Amino acid sequence: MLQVENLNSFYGQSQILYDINFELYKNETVIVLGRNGMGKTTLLRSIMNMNPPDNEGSINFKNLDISKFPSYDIAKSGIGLVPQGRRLFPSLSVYEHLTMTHRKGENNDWTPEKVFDLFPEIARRKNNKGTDLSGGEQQMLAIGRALVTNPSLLLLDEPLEGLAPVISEKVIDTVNLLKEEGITILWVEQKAVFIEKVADRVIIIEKGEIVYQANTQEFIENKEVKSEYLGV
Amino acid sequence: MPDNEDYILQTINLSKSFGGIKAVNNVSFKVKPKENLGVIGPNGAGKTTMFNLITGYIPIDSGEIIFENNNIEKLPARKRSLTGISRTFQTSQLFLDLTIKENLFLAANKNQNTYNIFIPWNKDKEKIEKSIEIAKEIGLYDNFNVKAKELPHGKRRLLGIGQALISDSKLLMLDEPAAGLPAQERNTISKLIKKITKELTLIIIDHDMDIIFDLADRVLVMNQGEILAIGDPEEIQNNEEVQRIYVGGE
Amino acid sequence: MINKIKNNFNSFSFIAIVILALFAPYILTPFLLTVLIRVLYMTILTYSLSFLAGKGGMVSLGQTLFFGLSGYTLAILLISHGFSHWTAILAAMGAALVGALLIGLITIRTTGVYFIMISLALGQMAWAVALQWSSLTHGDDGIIGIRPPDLFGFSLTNRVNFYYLLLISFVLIFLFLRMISLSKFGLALKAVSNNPDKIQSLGYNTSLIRYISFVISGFIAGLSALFFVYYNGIISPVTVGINQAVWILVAAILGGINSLIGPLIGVTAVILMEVQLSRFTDRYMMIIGTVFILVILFMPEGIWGKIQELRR
Amino acid sequence: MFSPQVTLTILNGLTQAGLLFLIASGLTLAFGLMQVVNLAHGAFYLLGGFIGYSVFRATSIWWLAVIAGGLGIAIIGFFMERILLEKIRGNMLSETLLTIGISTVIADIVLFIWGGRPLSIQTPEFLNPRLNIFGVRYPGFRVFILFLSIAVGTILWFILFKTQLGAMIRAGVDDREMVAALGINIRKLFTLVFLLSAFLAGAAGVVGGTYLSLQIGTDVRYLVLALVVVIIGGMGSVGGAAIGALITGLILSFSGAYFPQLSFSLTFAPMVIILALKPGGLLGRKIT
Amino acid sequence: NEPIKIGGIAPITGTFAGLGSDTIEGIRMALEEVDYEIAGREIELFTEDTGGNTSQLLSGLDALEIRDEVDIILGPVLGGEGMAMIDWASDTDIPIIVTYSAPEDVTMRRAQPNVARAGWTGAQVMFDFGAYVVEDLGYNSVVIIGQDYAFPYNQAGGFMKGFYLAGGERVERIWHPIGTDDYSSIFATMPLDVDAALVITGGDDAIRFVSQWFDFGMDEDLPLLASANTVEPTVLPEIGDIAIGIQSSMHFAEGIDRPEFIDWAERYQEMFGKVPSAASDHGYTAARMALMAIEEMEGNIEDREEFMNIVRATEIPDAPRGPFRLDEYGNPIQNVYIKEVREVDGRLTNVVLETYEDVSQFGPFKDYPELYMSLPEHSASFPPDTQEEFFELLPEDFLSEFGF
Ligand SMILES: Nc1ncnc2c1ncn2[C@@H]1O[C@H](COP(=O)(O)OP(=O)(O)OP(=O)(O)O)[C@@H](O)[C@H]1O
Ligand SMILES: Nc1ncnc2c1ncn2[C@@H]1O[C@H](COP(=O)(O)OP(=O)(O)OP(=O)(O)O)[C@@H](O)[C@H]1O
Ligand SMILES: [Mg+2]
Ligand SMILES: [Mg+2]
Repeated sequence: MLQVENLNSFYGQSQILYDINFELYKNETVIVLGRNGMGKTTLLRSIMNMNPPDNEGSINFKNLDISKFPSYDIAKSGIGLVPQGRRLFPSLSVYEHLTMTHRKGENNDWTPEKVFDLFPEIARRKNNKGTDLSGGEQQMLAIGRALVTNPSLLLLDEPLEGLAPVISEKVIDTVNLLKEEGITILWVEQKAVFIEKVADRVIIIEKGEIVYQANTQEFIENKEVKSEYLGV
Repeated sequence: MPDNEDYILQTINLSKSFGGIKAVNNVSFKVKPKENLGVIGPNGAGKTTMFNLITGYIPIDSGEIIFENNNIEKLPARKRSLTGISRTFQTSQLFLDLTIKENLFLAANKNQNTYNIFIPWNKDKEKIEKSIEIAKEIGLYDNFNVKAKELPHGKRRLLGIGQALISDSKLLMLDEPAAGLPAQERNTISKLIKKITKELTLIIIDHDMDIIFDLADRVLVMNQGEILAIGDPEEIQNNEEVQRIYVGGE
Repeated sequence: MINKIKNNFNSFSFIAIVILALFAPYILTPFLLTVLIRVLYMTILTYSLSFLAGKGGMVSLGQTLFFGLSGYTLAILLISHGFSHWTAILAAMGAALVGALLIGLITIRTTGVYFIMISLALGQMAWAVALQWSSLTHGDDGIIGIRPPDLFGFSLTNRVNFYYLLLISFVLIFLFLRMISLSKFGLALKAVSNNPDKIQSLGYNTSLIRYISFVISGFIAGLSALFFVYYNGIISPVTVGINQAVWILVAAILGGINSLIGPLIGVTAVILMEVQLSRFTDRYMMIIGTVFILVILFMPEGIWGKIQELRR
Repeated sequence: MFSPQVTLTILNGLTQAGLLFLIASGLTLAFGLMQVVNLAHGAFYLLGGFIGYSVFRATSIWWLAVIAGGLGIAIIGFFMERILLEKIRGNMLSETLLTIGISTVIADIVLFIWGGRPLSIQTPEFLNPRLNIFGVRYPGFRVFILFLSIAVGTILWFILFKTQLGAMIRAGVDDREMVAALGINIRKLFTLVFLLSAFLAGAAGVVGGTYLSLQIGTDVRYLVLALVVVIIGGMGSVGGAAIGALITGLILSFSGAYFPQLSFSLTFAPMVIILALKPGGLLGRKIT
Repeated sequence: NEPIKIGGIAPITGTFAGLGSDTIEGIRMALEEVDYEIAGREIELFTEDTGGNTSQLLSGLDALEIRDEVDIILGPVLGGEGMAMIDWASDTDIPIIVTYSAPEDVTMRRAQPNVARAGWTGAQVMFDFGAYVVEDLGYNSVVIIGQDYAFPYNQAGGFMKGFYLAGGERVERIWHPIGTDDYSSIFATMPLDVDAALVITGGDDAIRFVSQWFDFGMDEDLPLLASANTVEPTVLPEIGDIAIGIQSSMHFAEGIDRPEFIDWAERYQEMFGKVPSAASDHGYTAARMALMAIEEMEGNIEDREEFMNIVRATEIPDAPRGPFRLDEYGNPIQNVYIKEVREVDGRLTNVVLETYEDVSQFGPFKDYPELYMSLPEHSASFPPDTQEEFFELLPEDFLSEFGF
């Protein structure tokens, strides 16, 4: 589905990512772990070819090298992003956030209505400005906004940030639901709390390099790795 | 409890919200002279905002800031800087089109004689000397006449710290000085900071626990705009709440 | 060390140019002398912009406002009210100064593109007043018949005498601006335009620094108007209109806005282009416009910037 | 209610505001999304008017002239955006200076093609009945301009606030990068908005050329008035442009009637006051 | 034999580019008629653009005189340019023949020996119009609406002098800034207790004024008279059919019914593809004046004083616009035409209604130039508002000549 090869990323002069190589198979959920500032967000920005950073290396999505595509073409080819910090549009209402980007996908069809069914909390505030919502609600909207583009690969950047435990549970459930629908998921996270509930595999990034890759089971059992890289 | 006189900086119920977000909420703490205070907390906890409030970079909503027994919360940023507070920025803030020399000189000069147009700044020997000295200290003397934009990221960070150091401050506030740097440069910075903080007070934000626990006498943990805990490093390291919120893990 | 040589190189070439300029009336044809006179006073006007834009990051399309304030004050006092030259000159400079002090209060509140727009609008306001308040300004015709005074027994009606006075003033202004740019103030001003937040956090008063430089620049624009009006004997709305404002901007950008040599080169280039091109084609504005576009696209530092880049 | 003179002056203020809005809305729209202050906007107005003039001479169909003026400029806008501005995208200052160069060239092209004589487009008979409003004679074409500008304003409002495209544009103003990351072709969006802005300027040139006239120099006048309108209303805000146009139109009209010698200069007064109190303009975002 | 160099200076770019290019075309036409050669010497034309900007005018004049070393300068075109030029001319002896530029002082209070004029003064073409309005149209009071600067003052002044001396009684004046977009507020305040309105304007202002006059139905209240520039052939098609019937006066009209004129206009149309304007004529006439003088001196024009004497003695009975000679100040004595806009062969044309011959720049004062020049210069408020006040300034023996 997605192959990242020899990816190096730079913010101006400073290199953030070093020789990143990994692969994502269809319909799996992979969690990227790493502490603050290790380059996780940068990895997602590189995949979307957002500028900065500047990238070297190749990124193949559905057997197409997308590393030189502008980010809107990457998004159109079927990658959805839920960015860190949500980045909602202050000028748009909740409903507009969902209608603006709604487009049909290959096999799934998320509509604004379906998003509202999933998150009734925001359905009630349909006509409010997106940024008037509470942090948790904003996060739901950001997820919804990515869903209506009906991506086949969904990139999540710390989607649980600022969410109450119940909502977090709900997001996790949603992700599992999406997985059932055949969506592939790359999820960036700092904490390793809920991994066994969703992830098929785990990747750990430390200071811009991939230092560990394994399936979830192995990771959970590997106390050493956890304490070394995640301070647990 | 020691008397107020014993503190160099004190905040009382400091608050700031952006729209609906309470970025800093009723924050009160005190810092003793020559103390090193580390500040940690999850992303968006309000650390940088707190720095901005103390340095006057953004206006406060309510509360008090007392520096050396004077209320400074009403002063504009540049006046606060003149009282002896200096800082670095999370994303490095330099005069990119100016040389290292000029960058350091401006910091050393601190608005003295700015309006005397008759004397070339190059003639201010004392401050030039000082700039040279600091440049050597941070290892940038070789690049003394190079424009800051030509420096790599790590050296830019060093320059930012150099600017904070040179400006003769009593209170130095560093916002993630080591972020985005490889281990070796982190060490340099850490050492440099250690060396200079013997004479002055330091408040430092960083996500790198090694640096924080190495440098700090006390650690303040913020979460969702509030102080979650404050105490000496061991105490904080063993605080379960902090572990859960910040460090992560089961 | 390298810097020292470079600085000295600049001073040497400056002194060489000044010496050449001293003999200009004997070297140049009379026509080229008139061209040189225009180059000098237009460069002074262009300095008022390049100082503000190059050092302070404030690109102004309103420098003509101060030019007009000074020029019209001079002309009105001399022609309509029969004041003496010295009173009129003092009043003209006073008008430019007071104008800059007042207008500066508004303009320094804005930066970047906003500053351009507002300065453009204010400059146009000056043009409108000059055009429409005809009981004072004689409308579109402008005020004519201004004759320069005698100075120490030298008649300034004589081109050569006028040239020497202008040259002296030019050198003084050049040295003054150079002094500023070498001073702490100049350094701070550069820093203000480079990173206003940072310089503020170092304890500098950014607003005051910008304000003072705005006033200095307005004053210099006013000064250039004195030479313009005395040399041409006339001031009219077109001389404070947008074309003039754009003209000096084009010259400054073309030559290189970041130095003192650049504007001199730029003004010379534009005047020579006008003088030469207009002999062959009526479409010279199109050519100058196109050159300007190309410079912005491919040579943003201007001719002098390019020269220095090559020298390095 | 009012004396005939005051009634007339108010009516004129409103029609002037109508024309100003047509011009300024395009300027503010392009600025909002692209952060480009298009100082060639006045030249667009002028050239659009001249293109419309030629089309009207050839066909005598006024509507066609308006559309042709708009489209002609839109095409020029397309090349300008795609070829020139694109090269230095992100450097706001250079982009702005570039538009100055472009306006110089356009003004000279106009001179070359149409000569320096002032021109005017005949008001179509059917749009210009003599009306009697509140007891004053008033030309119908001016009332038409007023309605036209209200219609354009409404259409812009509808596009911006009621359509998916409008949502994209507003979102683009907020956060370009995120809009791109959601799969919206921001390049195309930029070009589209710039085209719309250019179209409005060109078409306004034809409308203005009909009840006023066209002449080298008109470009600067209307550029400056449009800037004043936009500065008052707030850069990037179409609603602000409407308010700014209203204020400026009324001042132009009243000062023209009562202080003719200062009529143009007085239009700058509200701008100065508003800048002093609210540097971002009435409905603008805060300047950062 | 070195070529003779002729310099032409005019606004070729900017707002007044139309007038400028017409002027230069007129000059070219005259030179082409002689194939750029006269009295055995080749002729070279150098042109400079003023951009409508007086300082550019001065540097252009410098360029022509010192760089190109021309022998004769033809121009300038605009009023303000004329006044700036006369200052410049007083410092040199180069022969200058003024084309379209019309301030009267250029050939009056500030006349220079090296300057002559091929065109007109603003007042010159209005004196008889003032008289005509009283005598033929029977109007005794008029409101003048004019652009607020020297040229319209001068035209109004000429009109009023002729008007009062023919028995007209009262004139009201409304001055508005150049570039006024909207005249309706002026219409709203206009006095309606007068017999007629006279508008003195030109260029794009003229188009707007006349259109709005009819748009706002002012034609129902007052008859409209116009200065020549208001309805000159370049703006007439832009104003459109509403202009039909408007009367004005000038020393030039595209409908002049003289064979010389018709022939000339046709040739101009052929060469440049457009109807000639007064500016075209003045460029043409100025060049012809120069050519005639060169011919008379057999090409040896190095004696500038002599050259000017000959220029000043120019007489062209068959000039396109009518018989033409210069007065002692160097300004033409020529026909002035009262004309009316009519549709001729589907084209709007100023048709001549009446011809006043041998009109001098002093008009009714032609035998009293000293008296004329001792009166104040024309301004926003001179001549005064009424005949009575004006006559107080004039000596009785002068007035008695007019039957007062
Ligand atoms: N100018 C602003 N406008 C609106 N919200 C802001 C602004 N600045 C900060 N915030 C919000 O305030 C909160 C605290 O931000 P702050 O930058 O202080 O966090 P921090 O603790 O420094 O985080 P990090 O570790 O990521 O630097 C965040 O939710 C942030 O989004
Ligand atoms: N625009 C930028 N310019 C320069 N450096 C940057 C920029 N953005 C991020 N960085 C640096 O790149 C490094 C990696 O940042 P990134 O945001 O990818 O981290 P992260 O792993 O997502 O952290 P977090 O858990 O805090 O979100 C950090 O050190 C950061 O300081
Ligand atoms: Mg991140
Ligand atoms: Mg922070």
